[in-house]
Amino acid sequence: MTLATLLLLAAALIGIGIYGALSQQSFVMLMMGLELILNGVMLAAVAFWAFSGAGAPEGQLLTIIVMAVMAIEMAMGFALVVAVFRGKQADMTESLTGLKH
Amino acid sequence: MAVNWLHKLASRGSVPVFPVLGKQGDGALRHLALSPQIELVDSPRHASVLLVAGEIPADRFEPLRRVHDQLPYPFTTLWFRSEPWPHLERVARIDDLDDLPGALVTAHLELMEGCRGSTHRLLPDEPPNPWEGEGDFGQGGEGMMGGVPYGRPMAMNMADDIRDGLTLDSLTFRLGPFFFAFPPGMAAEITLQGDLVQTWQTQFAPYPQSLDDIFFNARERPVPIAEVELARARHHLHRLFHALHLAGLENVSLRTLRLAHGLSTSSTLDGLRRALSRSGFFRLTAGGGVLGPEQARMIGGSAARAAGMADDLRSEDAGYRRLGFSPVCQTAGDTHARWRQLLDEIDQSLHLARLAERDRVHTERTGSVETPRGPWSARRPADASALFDELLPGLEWGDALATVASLDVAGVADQPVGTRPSGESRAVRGGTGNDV
Amino acid sequence: MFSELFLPVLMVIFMLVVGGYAVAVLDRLVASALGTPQAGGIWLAPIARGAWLLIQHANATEAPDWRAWRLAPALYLALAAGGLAVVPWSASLVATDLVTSVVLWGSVEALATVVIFLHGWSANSLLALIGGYRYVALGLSYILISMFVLIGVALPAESLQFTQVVASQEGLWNVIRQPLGLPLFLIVGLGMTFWGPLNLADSTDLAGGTASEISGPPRLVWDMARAAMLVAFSGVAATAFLGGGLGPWLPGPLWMSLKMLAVLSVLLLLGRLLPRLAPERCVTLMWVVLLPLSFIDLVWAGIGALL
Amino acid sequence: MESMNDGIGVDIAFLLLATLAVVTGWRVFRTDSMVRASFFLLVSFIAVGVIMILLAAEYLGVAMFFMMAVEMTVMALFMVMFMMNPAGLNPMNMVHQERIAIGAGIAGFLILGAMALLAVFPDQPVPADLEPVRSLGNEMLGDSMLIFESAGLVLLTTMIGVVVLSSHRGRYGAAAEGSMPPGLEPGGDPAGKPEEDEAGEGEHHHHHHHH
Amino acid sequence: MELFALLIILIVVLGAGLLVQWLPMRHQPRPRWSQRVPFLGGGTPDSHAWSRYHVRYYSMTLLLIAFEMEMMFMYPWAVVFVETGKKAMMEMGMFLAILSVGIVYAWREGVFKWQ
Repeated sequence: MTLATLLLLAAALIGIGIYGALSQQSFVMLMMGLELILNGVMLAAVAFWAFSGAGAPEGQLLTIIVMAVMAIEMAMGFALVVAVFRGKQADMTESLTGLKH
Repeated sequence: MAVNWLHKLASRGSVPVFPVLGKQGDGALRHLALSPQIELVDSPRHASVLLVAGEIPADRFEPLRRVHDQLPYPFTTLWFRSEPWPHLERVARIDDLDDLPGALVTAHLELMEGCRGSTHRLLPDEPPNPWEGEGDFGQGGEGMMGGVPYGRPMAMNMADDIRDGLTLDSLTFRLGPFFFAFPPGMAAEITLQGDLVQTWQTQFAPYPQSLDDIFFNARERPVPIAEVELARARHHLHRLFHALHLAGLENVSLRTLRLAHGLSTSSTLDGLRRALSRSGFFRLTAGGGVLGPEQARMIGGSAARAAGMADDLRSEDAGYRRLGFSPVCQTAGDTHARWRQLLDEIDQSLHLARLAERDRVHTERTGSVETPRGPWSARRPADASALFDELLPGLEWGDALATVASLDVAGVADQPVGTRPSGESRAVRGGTGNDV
Repeated sequence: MFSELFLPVLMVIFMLVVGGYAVAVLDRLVASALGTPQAGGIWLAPIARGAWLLIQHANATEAPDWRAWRLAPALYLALAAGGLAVVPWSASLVATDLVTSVVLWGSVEALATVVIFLHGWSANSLLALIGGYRYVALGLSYILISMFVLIGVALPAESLQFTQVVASQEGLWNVIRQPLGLPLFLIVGLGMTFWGPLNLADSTDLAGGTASEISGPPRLVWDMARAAMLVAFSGVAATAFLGGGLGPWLPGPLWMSLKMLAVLSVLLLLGRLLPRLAPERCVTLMWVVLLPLSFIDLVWAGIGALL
Repeated sequence: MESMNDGIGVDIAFLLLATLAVVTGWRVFRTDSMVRASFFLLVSFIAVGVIMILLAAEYLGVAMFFMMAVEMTVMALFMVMFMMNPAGLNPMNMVHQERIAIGAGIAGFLILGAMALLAVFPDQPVPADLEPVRSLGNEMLGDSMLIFESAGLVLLTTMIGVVVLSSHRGRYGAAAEGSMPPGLEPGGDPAGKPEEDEAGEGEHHHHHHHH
Repeated sequence: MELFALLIILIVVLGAGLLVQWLPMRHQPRPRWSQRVPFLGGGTPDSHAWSRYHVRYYSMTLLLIAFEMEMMFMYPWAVVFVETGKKAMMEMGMFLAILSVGIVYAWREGVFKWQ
């Protein structure tokens, strides 16, 4: 377990996440992709903190902030899905464009 | 052998019984609830003996076959006061209530020790729809939602949601007639969206319930009021027993049953009432199910009085008037009000019974009598289960079932309780001291 | 190697088995004390029932999620084991003394919700499904209360480690120092094991809820896991509020067992005395009444720790 | 001896966990059941959380468990609510532009992987005597106070936003309803609302989002 | 080492839980279709139970996610609470105030009721 292997793992998770976020038609599945990307980011942040940050607390704080971003993204995302679904009875990403007008 | 002692050990435990109630089968249920070695279970998956108690009408044979087949291997059946189907081999029929617990224990014991084989299944081994090998992946379905994957269609969006306008899939199913939370024999077709009842159609009305013969006698000749009132209180207590079991208050429900069992004019309700209000039964459990005036009139009896109608045939009886009777009422008309009403009426009945016994008061009016189920003047109180169709939609599942339990909808049978359960009522009769 | 890896494993498994059995016996004792006669020997009854469940065949539904259905009871049991593993029996005797064991217990609670939901979901049967969904409403409500209450006990300990939490109660137990804590936490315990008034998952109005379709060995594991979770919870409650292994005369583990038994008895008694709450009321009660109470508990704990 | 054992043990554990994290992460997009997908993602998160604990970030790792357990439960609830065929009884494939997505995924992995392998990062491991949780706490109450405080406010905003967006009887519907005791109208009328309200709500949502 | 012990405990118990289910079930035949029908008291369902289930408490779950995030900050805060003293107390006041506002608002909007 070295910094390089950890970062490789993080890269793999981010790669899968990118695939998911781009390929999924459903908004909820797309969010799964985003979460997976953030999963990789958090791992990378902790890895840096552990191996090259000399234990600076900012490394941990960064992870927490990523987690907060994730929580907010999820909460707002689902609230939007509910709002859109109520109007259109659908959850495809395409329907979200309806909100932009 | 290892297996042998495992089986021996298993036969030492209490007997898990799934009761299927036929007409007048509820007496057996209450008898078994008080037998310590019998454990009545709510799902056939948790049982090793299927008890068919009471006569099952022919239109409920198909559901009975289904439930019969749902018990996991190994299981056996026992028929109580009901004729076993001829094609079942080695089935025992029991007629005496006192023998019933022993017979169940023996059945379980024999099953565990291997001297009795597991009962054979009745229905063919087929999925509800043929599916194997069909469809895009051999799963029986087509496209995204079509076909019958694994033998059943998928749930679809059938009706707009009635609460928050977020319309998702609705689930339609038929529940009963052997669902323990329903009055015996009742079945309904229900549509749920989430755990909210969307539509409710009663398919089978519950079996007509047999009242104590004192109510039949009271229509023909004056009878001791003490006896009438004790029978009434006992009827109400039996209903309370079911509701408390449903609410998860196992101990109090058995206590209620024991009270009903040994009911006499010296019984009091105070302990039970205290236990109930301390536990928060009236405040914490499910509410809802408010009866409108029209509905209350339709069902009559204590449910109507819980909705604020002071109708009671007893007020017209001179005997009762002498005892100072006036109907007690609640106003809210919901589930909790009905339970409070029921407790008040039990209290009142016990009080009346005490006074009547002391003064030897008899009823004076014949021809019309207030049964625990409602007024019986020209016609017997009729089945009111159609009420659920309008009352239950919009309620959460738990509230809906609590409402079902709180309403005594079954009509009154034309026969009094048949062969009297030997232990149950006779002991009580002896206790009152003024037998006819 | 042995003492560091195998001893903890043996210890936890021993606790699971003995504790699970103790819960089954204790529940029957409580029932008979409340006036429900129990057949046969109270001591033999749980074993006989276990034997019967081993003989009975496992049920299946038409198209269940097989893996999830079989995994859920085992996972619930494993979570209970995880909870038991962080409970300290004395200052030195603890299976795994994680630095963040208080947070780990919070995670066990959150994961229990996942597992119970999975159990209800995977049967693909209506009553089980409703049970699973109902439970999530409860599980997501009690978790905050539990966290606030446990943060309350972490304040004076200045640590997230249960051994430190015990050490901080040397002078005065938390049950006195933070009087609101234990009652609130007991409610959490009833919720986690869906026991008594908070039995929304396997309730009678759903014919057994998430367990309505299972029989035989899976049901045995599920029941065992539920009992084990009660034991784990009582261990945590005794540690956090009753001073764990602290006490005069007797050795730590014995004190701990006595305190756990006391917590268990209270839980089992509550389970039989209170009716089941309606799910909607339950959620409102948790958020609007109990959660603010846990805020007060935390403020109380904070002021107490600073004084 | 002890540390030796630990070293190999850590490597084996890391390898297993890394495989678990990647495989379950991949299965998320390859399973038909939405519930399974959410819980696969949860397993992936948990595996990463355990790796974090191996890296001495004890708090973050364990916190990952409870955060993600809750988030993924909610995820599963919403997935089942809004996806057709949520249990995947009929296998299906709901993807678009899959080639591009695969390409982007691989490209992302290669670029980031190359950076990981080629870039040189300073080698400054966590000091042995550091207490990660304490240092995090001190940071939050010290230098990063502002972040901490603003996070609180942002989360409050989120709460309000979430309620406004998702709740049916929103602020501009019948706000008073929320404060009324539970209980339905006589006759068992559900607490549903008339049509006009719904339309008004929908408009509000659009409006709100517009800003 | 603690972590390893914990992992081993979890794996062993998980394995035991699966084994207790698997061992007796090896030789059991798959139940017949008539047994596999979901129990509905003798009734039958129209469809599979798996469906787009209307979760009546969905707004509560979203609120919880935001809440949970705040908890994330509170654990490290608890560890340094005593040494930081008054400042930490104020911090807690702010946090609880935010949470209370959130709860009261959500309650007023009927979030905790079945939607």
